[in-house]
Amino acid sequence: EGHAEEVKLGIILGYTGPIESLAGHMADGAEEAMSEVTESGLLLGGATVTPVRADTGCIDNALATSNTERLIAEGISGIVGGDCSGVTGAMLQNVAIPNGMVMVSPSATSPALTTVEDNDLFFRTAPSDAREGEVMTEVLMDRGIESVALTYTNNDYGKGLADAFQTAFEAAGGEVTISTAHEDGKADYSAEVGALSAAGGDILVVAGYLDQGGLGIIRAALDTGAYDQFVLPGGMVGDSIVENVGADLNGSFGQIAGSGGDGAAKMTELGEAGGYDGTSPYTPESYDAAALIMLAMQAAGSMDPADYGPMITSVANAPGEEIYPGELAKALQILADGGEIDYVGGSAVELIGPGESAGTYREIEVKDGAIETVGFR
Amino acid sequence: MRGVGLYLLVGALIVGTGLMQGWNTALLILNMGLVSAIMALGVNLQWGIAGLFNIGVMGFVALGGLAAVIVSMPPTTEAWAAGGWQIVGGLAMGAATVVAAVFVWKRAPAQWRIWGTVAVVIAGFVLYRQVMPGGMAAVEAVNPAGTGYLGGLGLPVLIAWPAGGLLAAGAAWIIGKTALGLRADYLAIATLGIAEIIIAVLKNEDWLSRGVKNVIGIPRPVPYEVELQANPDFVATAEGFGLTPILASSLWVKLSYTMLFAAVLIVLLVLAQAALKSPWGRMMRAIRDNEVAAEAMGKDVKGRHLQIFILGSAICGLAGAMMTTLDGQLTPGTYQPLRFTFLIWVMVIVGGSGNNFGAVLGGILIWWLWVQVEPIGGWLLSVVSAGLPDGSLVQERLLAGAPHMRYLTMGLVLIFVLRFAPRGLIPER
Amino acid sequence: MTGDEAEPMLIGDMMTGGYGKGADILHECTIAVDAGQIAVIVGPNGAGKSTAMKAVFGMLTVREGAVRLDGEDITALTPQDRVAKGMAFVPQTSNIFTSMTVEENLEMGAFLRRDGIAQTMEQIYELFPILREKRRQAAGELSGGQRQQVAVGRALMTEPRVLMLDEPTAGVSPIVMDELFDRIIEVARTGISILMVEQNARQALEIADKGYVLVQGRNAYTGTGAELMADDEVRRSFLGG
Amino acid sequence: MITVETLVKSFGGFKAVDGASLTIAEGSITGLIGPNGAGKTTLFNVIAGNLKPTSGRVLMQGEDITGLPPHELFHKGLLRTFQIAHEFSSMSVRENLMMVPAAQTGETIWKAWLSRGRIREEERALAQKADEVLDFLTISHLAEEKAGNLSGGQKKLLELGRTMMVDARIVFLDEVGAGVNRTLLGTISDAIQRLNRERGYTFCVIEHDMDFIGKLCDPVIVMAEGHVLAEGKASEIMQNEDVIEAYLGTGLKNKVAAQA
Amino acid sequence: MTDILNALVVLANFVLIPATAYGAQLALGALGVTLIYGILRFSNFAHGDTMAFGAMVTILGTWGLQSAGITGGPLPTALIALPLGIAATVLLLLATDRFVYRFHRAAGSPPTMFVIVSLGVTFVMNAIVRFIIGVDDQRFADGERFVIRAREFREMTGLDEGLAIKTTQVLTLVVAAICVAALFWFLQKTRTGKSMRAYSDNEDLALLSGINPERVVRVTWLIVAVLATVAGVLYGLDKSFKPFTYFQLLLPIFAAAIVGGLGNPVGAILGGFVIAFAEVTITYPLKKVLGYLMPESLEPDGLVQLLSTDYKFAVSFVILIVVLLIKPTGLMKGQTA
Ligand SMILES: Nc1ncnc2c1ncn2[C@@H]1O[C@H](COP(=O)(O)OP(=O)(O)OP(=O)(O)O)[C@@H](O)[C@H]1O
Ligand SMILES: Nc1ncnc2c1ncn2[C@@H]1O[C@H](COP(=O)(O)OP(=O)(O)OP(=O)(O)O)[C@@H](O)[C@H]1O
Ligand SMILES: [Mg+2]
Ligand SMILES: [Mg+2]
Repeated sequence: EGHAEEVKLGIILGYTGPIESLAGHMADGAEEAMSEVTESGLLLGGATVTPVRADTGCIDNALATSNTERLIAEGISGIVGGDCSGVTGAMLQNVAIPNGMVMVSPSATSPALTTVEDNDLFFRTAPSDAREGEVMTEVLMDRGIESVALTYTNNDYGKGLADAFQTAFEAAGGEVTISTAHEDGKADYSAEVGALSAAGGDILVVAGYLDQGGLGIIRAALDTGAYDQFVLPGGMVGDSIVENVGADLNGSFGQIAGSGGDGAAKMTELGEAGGYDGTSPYTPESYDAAALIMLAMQAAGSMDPADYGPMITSVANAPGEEIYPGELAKALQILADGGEIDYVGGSAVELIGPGESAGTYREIEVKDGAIETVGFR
Repeated sequence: MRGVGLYLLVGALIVGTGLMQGWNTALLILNMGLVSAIMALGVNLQWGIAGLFNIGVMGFVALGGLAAVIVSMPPTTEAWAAGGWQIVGGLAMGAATVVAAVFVWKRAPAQWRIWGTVAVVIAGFVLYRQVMPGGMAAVEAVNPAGTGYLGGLGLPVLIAWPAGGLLAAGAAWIIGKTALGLRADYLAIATLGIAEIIIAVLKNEDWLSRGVKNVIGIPRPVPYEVELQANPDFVATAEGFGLTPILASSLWVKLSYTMLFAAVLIVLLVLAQAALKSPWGRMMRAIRDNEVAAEAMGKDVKGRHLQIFILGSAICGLAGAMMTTLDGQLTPGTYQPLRFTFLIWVMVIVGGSGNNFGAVLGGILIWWLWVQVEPIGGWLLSVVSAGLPDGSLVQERLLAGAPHMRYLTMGLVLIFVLRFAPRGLIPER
Repeated sequence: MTGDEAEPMLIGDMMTGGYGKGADILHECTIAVDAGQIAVIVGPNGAGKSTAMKAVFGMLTVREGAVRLDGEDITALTPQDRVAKGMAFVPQTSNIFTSMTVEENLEMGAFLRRDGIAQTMEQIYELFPILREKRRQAAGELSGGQRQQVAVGRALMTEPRVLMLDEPTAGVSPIVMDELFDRIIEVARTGISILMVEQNARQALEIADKGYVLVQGRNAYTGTGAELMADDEVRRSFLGG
Repeated sequence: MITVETLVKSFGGFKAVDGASLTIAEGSITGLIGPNGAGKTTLFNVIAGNLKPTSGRVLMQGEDITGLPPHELFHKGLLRTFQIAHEFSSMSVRENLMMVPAAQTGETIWKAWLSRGRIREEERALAQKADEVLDFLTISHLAEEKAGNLSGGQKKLLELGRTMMVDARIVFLDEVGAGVNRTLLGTISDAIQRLNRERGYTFCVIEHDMDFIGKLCDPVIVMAEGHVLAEGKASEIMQNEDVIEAYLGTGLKNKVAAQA
Repeated sequence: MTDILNALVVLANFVLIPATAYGAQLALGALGVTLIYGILRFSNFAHGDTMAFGAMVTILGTWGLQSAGITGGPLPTALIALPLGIAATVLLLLATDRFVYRFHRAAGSPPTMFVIVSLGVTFVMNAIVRFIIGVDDQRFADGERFVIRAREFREMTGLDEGLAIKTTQVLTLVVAAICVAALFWFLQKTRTGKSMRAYSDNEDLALLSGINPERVVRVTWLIVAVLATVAGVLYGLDKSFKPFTYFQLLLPIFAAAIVGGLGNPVGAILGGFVIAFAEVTITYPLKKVLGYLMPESLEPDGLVQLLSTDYKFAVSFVILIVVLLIKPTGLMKGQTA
């Protein structure tokens, strides 16, 4: 009793730099999970969980590693982060692994990270690109669409998803008329939209972020009348896009990681109550990342990364009772009582192979200015 | 004197960091500080000594990083078989086109010159487009999630450091030949643009550098921590010092880097000082002061500019290779001008442009600030906002803004240093 | 204003000072000119002639001594205020706006004037006909002597009460130089005081009412132009034999 | 020594030099005079490689040197000074002189690293030479001063001093006298004569001071409106009606006298 | 015949109109940069963030107006809030000048010093904007969004291809034209304008002509504030407001100003259009256009694209360098030295 009064968790994300507008919401999501656990008073016999934020700049490997090293010196017991794949790799190789620290990234999707010798220390709650590419192909094929134009945000997530999708789609007999990158945060996307339009295609697949270049592309495409329907992968699905684009988005569809339960809806509610955007990309994943760490600690009965690291997969996967956002207290209790849980969370977490998420997907469609779930895959 | 004092101050900052935040953090900051100092030295050579306003530092640093991949990663044999030689052929064709075009431009009779050159370029471009894309696609198709690029030469990564310098020097030669005639501000924006083009190539030419998919796991010149932790001898020695294996191993790895980097920095510094104090340095200063007069006094201004542009860029390339080695990965998406060009400039100017010791000091000091401002700023903000009612909008804004303190502080430091020591902390002479 | 010895219109009285925090360059140096008169300063290179002119115009701090215009102490005024008080100055170097046309240069000379400037400009074009030809050309593209004419023209445009010229004839051809001296005499006749530095010392002293020889920031000889011309020592050491 | 063949240099539509042809004989001190804007400086700039001619050729001892860059001409022994002084303002006066000689060992970067001893010796010799020149120009007390802080005339002297640091074959002086004290100008003129006689320098001198030209130069070339108006001995030129009308004027003396 | 019309409409819709609008946006930004360079003689890196600041204040004002029930009818409400944004930006710039730049002016610092100082100012403004409004995307456009929509155009003309023109595009173009004309007239013809040029040419001599340097500097910052705020707001209306993109805008803006010739307002406009058209045309695939123009048998299979959009801004820099090599002072003669 009382042997663990305080558990510090690092939330190391790019609060400045290219995805600064996402990082704040992500951190809020992770902190939500932590305060939920603290309030429950159930973790390791009543420990409080204290979040410690540090910046990666998203693009600054050296800054990210220094900050991670600093937090480790401050005595954190786990890391939610990093965000961009580049810095995540650097943090992992140069700090986390040498120090034996557990790191759960909510957003780094680079397949290259799969192959790192991570000693059971690195996990991701972001779904794998390969799986999403297949799901997206199914969605399109079921709707009878066989020719698409494709644009992706020029980073490992966008590129990875685009590659995976193109392979799957073409294998299924579809045609990708053009696959072209867009840079986030640029001033103007007329050239990209011009090219996408000229190449033709029944619909435009936008593998980007809903408040970055992806939004810019959709706006410009609608404005010029180049496309009026879009396929929206996970990074593009969220309330803000419907708000920002308006009625013109009606009829667009896509998919986002999420299971039969209403994890994502719960996240939205939590976000509304907590004053942040629960639908912002990777916010549910961040909540889940934090939750997994704490649940694993509970399952291992220890806050030592060496002890709880190996438990992460078991709390994330079946068998056990399904756990959704807002139910962490329940989960902690079950674990304390020696039961088993299957954490689902806001992003339908399912860890496969080398610690990656392979969840189910929720197919969505925009109807009357709102995102509606039309099925699961 | 002031210089010695400032160096002591920087030393104290690093030691203080070690005492407060752990020696791992301190060494990490010092290592990157040393790399930054080398970059600052390169920029200082170009700006402080020759007056060349190069804000394309990022591009040369990135080329250094590319060198680390090309030299040290294992070659992807399937990719070579699939389309590697076709790419080599395509590149050769491109190079041949350029050479032929230049030849026609220089040698052809006047009436044929323009059209001949245009024809050669178009023909070359068409041929190139016939050969290159096929090879690229074939290479990129080889296990795109894992490799999808040609790989490197599989040589020891230390070789990549001079190679990075050479690669950057080569690029600098081409750039210098075309752009060095431009006036200060114009040269600046041209180099800025060229750096962006280099990054665009790294991001989009997957066959070369895996593009935005990143290359990770670049070999190290020093042992891996986990290896050390598994080595009984090492563990025993560490325990002899009263250190846990984890701490000892990570400290030892960082110290090894520190020694390597410090050695490079010292060699460069000695060479740079010797050059600066020689008649060569005097000539460069004369050129900086008045190009027309220097030219009339028999100095080959263009040639000298090219020389120092190449030297400075090579140093940046060297530092870039070192940095990529330290990171263990090449991530083209991380190269942003704010971080890799402007921050280096801040180092040079704050340290004292024209003075090599100033540039080195600026490099380490500003890097320390860059990392430490956030915790300091967060602490300051929490003190300030503690007095505010909980959950108030202002408090929320302030706390959310903590990471931006870094920009604020960098800005203020820059403004104040330039206000009270306009020629930098250790001014030229 | 007291005393029987009437105070000159413009006087830099016992000025001591230098550039920034550097050593003093002027040492108790006195320069004065009366209404409608011409005063000429001569001396070896680096004697402090230009420095004295700048001191009188308020372009460097005078640590001791004073500058008075019509008996009023103007030591503390900015150069701008001195322009407003009717002083004009042609510096020795960088004395034109190189990127502006000749005509705009002249207009800038008349910046503080609110009356019509067309007539003055016409006079200047008559004085320096080449400028009329080149009036739409950027002044930076002119030859050395032409620039000098623009510089003097710009100062004349102010219609000043005191005109200060630092080597106005450097680099101008003999024929223009003659014209220039002519015009300076004429200007002086209209009641304007002229204070100038000259290396063409013999010609300058011929038309000078008063001459100053400066050596190392001090007044070495002072007298009427004719007196200085007659002094053998002065001739040999400063006027070139 | 130097032959200029029907040289034209135009700026936009304006021909600053308009078909000028002239020869500067080896060993002479040739004067070049003419009204403001006659194209003298432009002619210098073309010969010295600072401007590319629109048409025409420049020969140096029969070799075509048209359009060669200034630094190459320097190595052929062709030096010039600037009408508007071009000092190295943040360097000391002595350094301004020491940087001039070509082929200094220490100017090659790797030699600067390797041959330290040899460089030290060369430097000592250079510094001594620079100090001699400064002495001659009466500004040795300013050796350590930054050149930017010199007075207008002193900068002109420094310009001249630079040409004395090396063994030039031909030196173009663009109004060295403007702004220089007349007494000192006399000394300079002696020096030019000495360099000409003892070391065989050829000079081409632009100057508006007729005493200076008259005493020093033979022959004198008069330019006007971009071409050569007259050429001959100084005494002849000063009697030439065309030259008097275009350039010399009838003199101030008479006017002053008339007005008095 | 309809094929030709269709081809023309496609080109207009995807090349002409977007490039013109983008060009006008760049031009407005470049105008500010070029003015600072022309008068105060340095490249102001803080201009992007100045634009962000002006836009931010205007947005706050717009929200205020909207919640008070005031709107601009068919035009964006932000136009009514513009004066507020301008006023705040004027104050910010004057304060910056007073506390930062003035010292360096008095000390006679070289231009590069100013460039670096402006970098410091950039960092600070960056932080101020983020502290106040945060890092998120903000939308504040209201009023009529389109002059004509693609769908409407298709219905109207019966063509296969649509043509869309946005209100903000027209607005930007008109404002850019007015700004450059006004600025040109001001600098070339008015006394104050000429005194500003004189000041930039030779500060000491301007002093000797009785020009008040501090006044020149104040007027310059004033105009810059107007230009920056207008540019920032129009850009935000057309796209959206996000602080990060405003810093990113700096690069094409500088490219535009330099291609046009730094210091020359007409050049800034020209440069903006050159850069925008280059980016859009060179990367535009001609497949669709040729599809209309060519007989069926000759229709191209590929995209007929000169360069992939990946390298679109490489295009602007290649153009920049080529222009500078041929005309070292930019298309319109920029300032020398
Ligand atoms: N860059 C330029 N652009 C346009 N015109 C020019 C340029 N440089 C010189 N000129 C014109 O060419 C003519 C000749 O100028 P140059 O400087 O050669 O005269 P100069 O004979 O040296 O006169 P001075 O004795 O006054 O120095 C002048 O009329 C001048 O206005
Ligand atoms: N800006 C400056 N800073 C420091 N010292 C200066 C500066 N300008 C001139 N001096 C020094 O002041 C002294 C006097 O210079 P000044 O320009 O007054 O001479 P001058 O009499 O006008 O000479 P000249 O006939 O050559 O023009 C010189 O020794 C010079 O080195
Ligand atoms: Mg003087
Ligand atoms: Mg001349």
